[in-house]
Amino acid sequence: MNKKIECYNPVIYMLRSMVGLIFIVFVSLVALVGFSYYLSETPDKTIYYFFNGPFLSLYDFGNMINMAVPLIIGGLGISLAFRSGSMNIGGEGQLYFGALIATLTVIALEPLGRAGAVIAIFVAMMSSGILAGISGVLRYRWNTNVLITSFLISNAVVLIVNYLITGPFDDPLTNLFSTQPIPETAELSYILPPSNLNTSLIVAVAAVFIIHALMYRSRTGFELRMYGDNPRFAKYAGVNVMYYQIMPMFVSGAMYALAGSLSIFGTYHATIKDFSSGMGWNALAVALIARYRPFAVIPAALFFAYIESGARSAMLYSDVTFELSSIVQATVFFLVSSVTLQRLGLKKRRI
Amino acid sequence: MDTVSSLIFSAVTIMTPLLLAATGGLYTELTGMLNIGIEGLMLLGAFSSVVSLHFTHNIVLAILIGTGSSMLLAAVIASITLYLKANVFITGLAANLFASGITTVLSFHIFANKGVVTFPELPQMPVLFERGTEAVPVLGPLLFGHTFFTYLSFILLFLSYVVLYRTPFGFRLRATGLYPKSLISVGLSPKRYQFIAFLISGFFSAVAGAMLSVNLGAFVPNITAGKGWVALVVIFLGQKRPVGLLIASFIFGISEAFSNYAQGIWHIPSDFILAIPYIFTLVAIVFYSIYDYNRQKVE
Amino acid sequence: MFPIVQMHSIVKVYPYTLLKANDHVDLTLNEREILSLAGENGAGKTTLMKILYGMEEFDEGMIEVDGKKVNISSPLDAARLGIGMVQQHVTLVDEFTVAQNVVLGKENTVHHLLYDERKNSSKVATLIEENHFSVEPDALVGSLSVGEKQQVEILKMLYRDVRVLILDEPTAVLTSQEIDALFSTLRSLQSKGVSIILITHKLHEILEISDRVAIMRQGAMIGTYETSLVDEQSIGRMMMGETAAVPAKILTSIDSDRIVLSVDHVSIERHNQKQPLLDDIHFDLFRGEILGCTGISGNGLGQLESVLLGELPISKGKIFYHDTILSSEHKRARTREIGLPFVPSDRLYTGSSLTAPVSENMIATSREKFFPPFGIRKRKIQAYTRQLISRYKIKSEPYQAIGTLSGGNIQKVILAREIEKVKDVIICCEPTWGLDASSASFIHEQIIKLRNSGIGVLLLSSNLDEIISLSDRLLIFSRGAVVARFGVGEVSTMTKESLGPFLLGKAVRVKRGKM
Amino acid sequence: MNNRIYSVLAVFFVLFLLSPLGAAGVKEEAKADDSFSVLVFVPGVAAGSPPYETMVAGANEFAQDKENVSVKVYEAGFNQAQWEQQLTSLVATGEYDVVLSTNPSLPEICERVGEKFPDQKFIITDAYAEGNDQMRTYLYNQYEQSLYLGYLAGLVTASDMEFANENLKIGFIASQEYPLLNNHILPGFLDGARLVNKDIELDFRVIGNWFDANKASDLASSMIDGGVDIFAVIAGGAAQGVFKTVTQKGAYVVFHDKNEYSAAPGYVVGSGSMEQKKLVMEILSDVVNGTVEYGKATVVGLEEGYIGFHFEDPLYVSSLPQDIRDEFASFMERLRNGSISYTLPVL
Repeated sequence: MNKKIECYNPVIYMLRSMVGLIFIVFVSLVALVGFSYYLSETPDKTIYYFFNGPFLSLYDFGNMINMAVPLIIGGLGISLAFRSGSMNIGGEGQLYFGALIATLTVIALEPLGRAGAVIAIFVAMMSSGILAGISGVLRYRWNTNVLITSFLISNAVVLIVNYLITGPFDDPLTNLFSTQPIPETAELSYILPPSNLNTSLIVAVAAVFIIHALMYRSRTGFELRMYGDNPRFAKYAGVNVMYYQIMPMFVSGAMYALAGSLSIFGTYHATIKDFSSGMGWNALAVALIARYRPFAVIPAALFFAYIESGARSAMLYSDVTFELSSIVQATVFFLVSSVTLQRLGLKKRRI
Repeated sequence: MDTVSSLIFSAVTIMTPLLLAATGGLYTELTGMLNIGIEGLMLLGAFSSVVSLHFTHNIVLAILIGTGSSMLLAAVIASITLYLKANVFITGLAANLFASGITTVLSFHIFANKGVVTFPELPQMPVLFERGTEAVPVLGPLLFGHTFFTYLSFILLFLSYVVLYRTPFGFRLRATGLYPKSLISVGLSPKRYQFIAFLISGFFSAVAGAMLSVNLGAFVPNITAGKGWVALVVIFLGQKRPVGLLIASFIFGISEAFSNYAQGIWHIPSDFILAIPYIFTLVAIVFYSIYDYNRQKVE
Repeated sequence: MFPIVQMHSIVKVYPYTLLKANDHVDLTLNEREILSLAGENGAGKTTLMKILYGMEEFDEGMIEVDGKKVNISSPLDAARLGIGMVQQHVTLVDEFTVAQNVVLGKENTVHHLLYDERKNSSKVATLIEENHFSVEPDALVGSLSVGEKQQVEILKMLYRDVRVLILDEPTAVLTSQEIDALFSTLRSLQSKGVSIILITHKLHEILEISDRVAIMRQGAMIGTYETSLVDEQSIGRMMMGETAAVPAKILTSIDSDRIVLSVDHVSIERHNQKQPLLDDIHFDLFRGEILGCTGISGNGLGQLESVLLGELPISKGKIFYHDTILSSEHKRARTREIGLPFVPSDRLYTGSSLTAPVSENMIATSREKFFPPFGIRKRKIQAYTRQLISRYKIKSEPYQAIGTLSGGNIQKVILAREIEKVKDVIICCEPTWGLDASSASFIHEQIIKLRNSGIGVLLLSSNLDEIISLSDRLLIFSRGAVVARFGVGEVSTMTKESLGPFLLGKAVRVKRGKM
Repeated sequence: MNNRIYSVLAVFFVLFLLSPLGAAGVKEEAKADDSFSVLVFVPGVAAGSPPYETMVAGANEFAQDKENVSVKVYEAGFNQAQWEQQLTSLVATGEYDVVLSTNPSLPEICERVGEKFPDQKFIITDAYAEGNDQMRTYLYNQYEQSLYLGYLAGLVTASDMEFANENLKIGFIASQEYPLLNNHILPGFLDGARLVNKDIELDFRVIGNWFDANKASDLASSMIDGGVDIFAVIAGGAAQGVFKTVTQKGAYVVFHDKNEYSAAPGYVVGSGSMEQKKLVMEILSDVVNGTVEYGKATVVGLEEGYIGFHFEDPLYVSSLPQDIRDEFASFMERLRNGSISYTLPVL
């Protein structure tokens, strides 16, 4: 009868919970190195550029950070949604749709200048929020699976946006499939020229603080986490179920729209066909790696941007193709949602 | 051929890969697992079977390699999902991502070509029972004049019906999806049947993929073009029953054949046509959940 | 008498709660005997049997079958050794026929390939006939009654030629005729050479059917006795141990003007079923009393809790809190929205959030106090939690995840949280289920204290000792209806035995008028 | 048990941190003074796209026997939004004396990249942009090529060849719609066919992407059922599906830009040519000699010899009857010497 109550130490717990994550990152990188040796004739060069490429010039470095910006913003929205049990996986469509709406609105509101840009972002966030919110409403009303509905809606929306970009809203002055460019007054200013890094970075960092405050420093956040941990308990404690089935979907959709519109205002200056492909999924993976903690979203997004821009430099300077990074990302995906691996460092609770 | 016959004929051509992939997906669906990875499994099967056919010139070996590689990927999805307790949706997505990456990478590595790889030396798939096509009005184009794969898909569907509803294995497999504890209570492992179902799904998807590439005598990146997703829709629309799959995949076939035909008349934007399957499924799933919700409420 | 199964010094500790479900338990089952495994709820009977059946891992100990040490890590191993278990909840596929369910995993085939519908069906039919069961082999299981489903479960085991058959509370959901039929089946099985372990906590059943009885209490084995050498009183005493007498203030009368909660002719009807889940339930709760409700599981207590929790809509009637309507026809009760103090029976999944810290669990139902419009009062939460931890003698730190606490401490957190917001009423469901004696008596003291300070307590409990010693008035539920009402002064004269007929629905005692 | 996992992980982690250092010994080869380096920027993937394939081939052949010329081929993939950033990264290295690319949309991208790197020169074929001193563009006269391919298609559909039917219907299958296609290629094709018979109609359909060969096959099949007996195809990899269908159901194909008779022998009855390789090699020699007139844009066509037709292929001879070949040859001759006139539509 030597009952030993395990002492709970938050620091040790946190360190242990990192073990699984490190393992996942590590396995992915091993996969990368392995593939490089198999696929490349100059594997040393490939690996060198994969790891160091993003740091070789200010331009590549700035672009890497810039690549992380939409991932941070989208990842924050997903963290909030997943933390409350709303499995929004329609990010691709929500981001793309939001970007298009922002572009069209800002063009229409050109006379308003900067104010027009702010309104455009707001409108985009509302529209994508509603797009994602539909899944939440369906879940609340008829218990329809959010995972499936958000995905289906998103896929359909991507195709419809494609049509709008190549059809009615195509810019006749360009040979790219793209809308008209946004007015210059709406463009965000660059931070690290000649790279694309722009002031949207500030928005992303601010969003981290706001979402953190919302999730951990407010009653809404408290109830949201309660609902995510155990919906039965939350219901028992009198939490408004409708609100927490719909609101997180709305917020994550709106955050995706923010990510999309800032990419347009800062980087692309027009909605170009397929500009966002993969961003939605990557933001989701970022949130999974960060395990839904807003501050952890930043390093996770940087990690993802690093893999992607590393793969790009390896492609630029060596002989591999860009698909290498999709294999690495697939490996991360495969492992990142595994409960067993996530809890690798945590002991089974026994005497 | 008149318009109706030709529509029916091309509907059957379009439905064949869908039917094959959906039949495979039926196994996973009946064990209660949502197999999102069908698309990736098809793509990998399409690539590996046509490439191995090119190198070995041996159809048996090509089938083995093609189905084998898809089953390997299916085993990876299944083991990570079942034994490492990962979300089946995300592992399925990873499989899709992986398949599209690895086929391009390997095609570049083997043929120094990221795009279309053609194998002009591969023989055309022979067309069977061609004489009957125009002999009988509606049934003719439905039943005659198709390639080996179409008949294979019918045979495999029938076999699957037998396996699922007439063998002990099928009973256990369906019991897994209906009530896994019933297996546990008699000392069988539901996970084992889920794993096997994934392997079978990998096999069927590979055959469906092989049809796309071998028929064409070429591998084109992203050759599956969303057919794996449509196959999932077919499963839901067909109410998870073999006959339902047959009808649902034919509905998809005929609607796409019709939209191809209609494009020449009305110029419907192709993106809208591509979006139809997703909207269709969404509506189907919402209706199903309303039905389910009301049924549970009554009880 | 040859021992067929021996379990030596089995220890099982549940993760998270650290609850010792089995604490060095020994058990011997002889050939051709019916052994009753008796004990209160939460005594560890089911856990022990799940270990024997390979459904639960155990932490220490050893199992021998036929004198040889065996490793049973899954039901598959158990089946190979001839051990079968009929669980409390049916494990049947509703969409399959009886025969298909029975032969699942051990089917007869045509040429080792196809499922042989006719042969399977006829084999099962023979089996049904041999054992005098009433089900049809080709009926769909989904259409069967609970008792018939249980027959199918037993058939499933018989079909596998079990030598050892474990039944987990088989009589809980059966009618008396069904129980008689079951017992005669068990006797005939015994005569065919099957050894049977029967989990139960019903004393008369133990005496009626078993050769020996093994008694467990709070995870420990108290002892195994020849049934002929014990009587109901002695078994009951051993099952419960010596519980400290609760110093209850006996009420002599109730001020009937001070109604706080009123359940007004509430029914829940089921689609296509004659027997309603709740049948015209009608009672008032007054200030300063403990109103006990009890019944065998499956007889309406659980449904009443679900109704009060707002999980189930009611089909008829109304529920009032003072003059506020909480629920009316086809509505769910608004208890949770207005935040009535409520201790749910499912403390792990409804009453707490296992991964969240104690402090967050502590404030979960009184959030508004700690969250101003913007921000959070962290210090206040900490101070409040520490205060309650010390007042309710909870062994934990505020930041500790509540899932790492023992069951008793979790229950104390829930109780503390709910008591702190009591105004004039509290609903407690199974407040001491599965707890050790000291936690239980601490919780009993708290409930009495509440009552004495003029709070109305609605106590839903299937623990008869608890219900008899705490309640001022008592309602007994059977098949969804209230079959007996005992007023002030009457409850203390009752014993567990005298309540028996009411619980089984064999006796009815309903006073006229509102009580 | 746990300790062992930790130590294994720690070792791996250290290895991971060290792995870039291991590769750090790689050094770039020193650049010779008279060397000349060309970046061939492929906006898409080369395989399956005749203009891209021939551009790459031309550049490689040019560099083959010249030790001081190096060529780097970069395939940027189908995501247009990424092209600019990728091109910028490449240009930012400062390693390339000239960027060679092809595609109507490239001038606007190069213009923006050029703003950041004013010394960088760009040469773009298949595009038209005047007045930028960093850029030299050449536009193939695709209207003209479509005109004579359309004329040939008209001759075939009006003929009594085996698979030609009475309907005066010709088909066009494209992957996507884009300005050059809508303004030059399609009108040219129809205009050409109507020079044979002004009642000829065009059935035009879109696949929606560059890879879905099975859909292309279904479309072609549906068009054949609708009376089309000869196709033009601009569909990247998906063209494979059209070849498959015409061989199965019996119809003809005329192909733009590239010799594709062997893709479906006997069914492909005409292949236009785009002398991208020739043009690229000439441009590159101009570049090396320093005789490029930046800022200028030229339209090159049949007369200049940069588009043409593959008459010489035996499969062409065997798949068309003598009279059609004669008539087509005389048409080409008249077109070349200017006796057939047309107005080039605005792009």
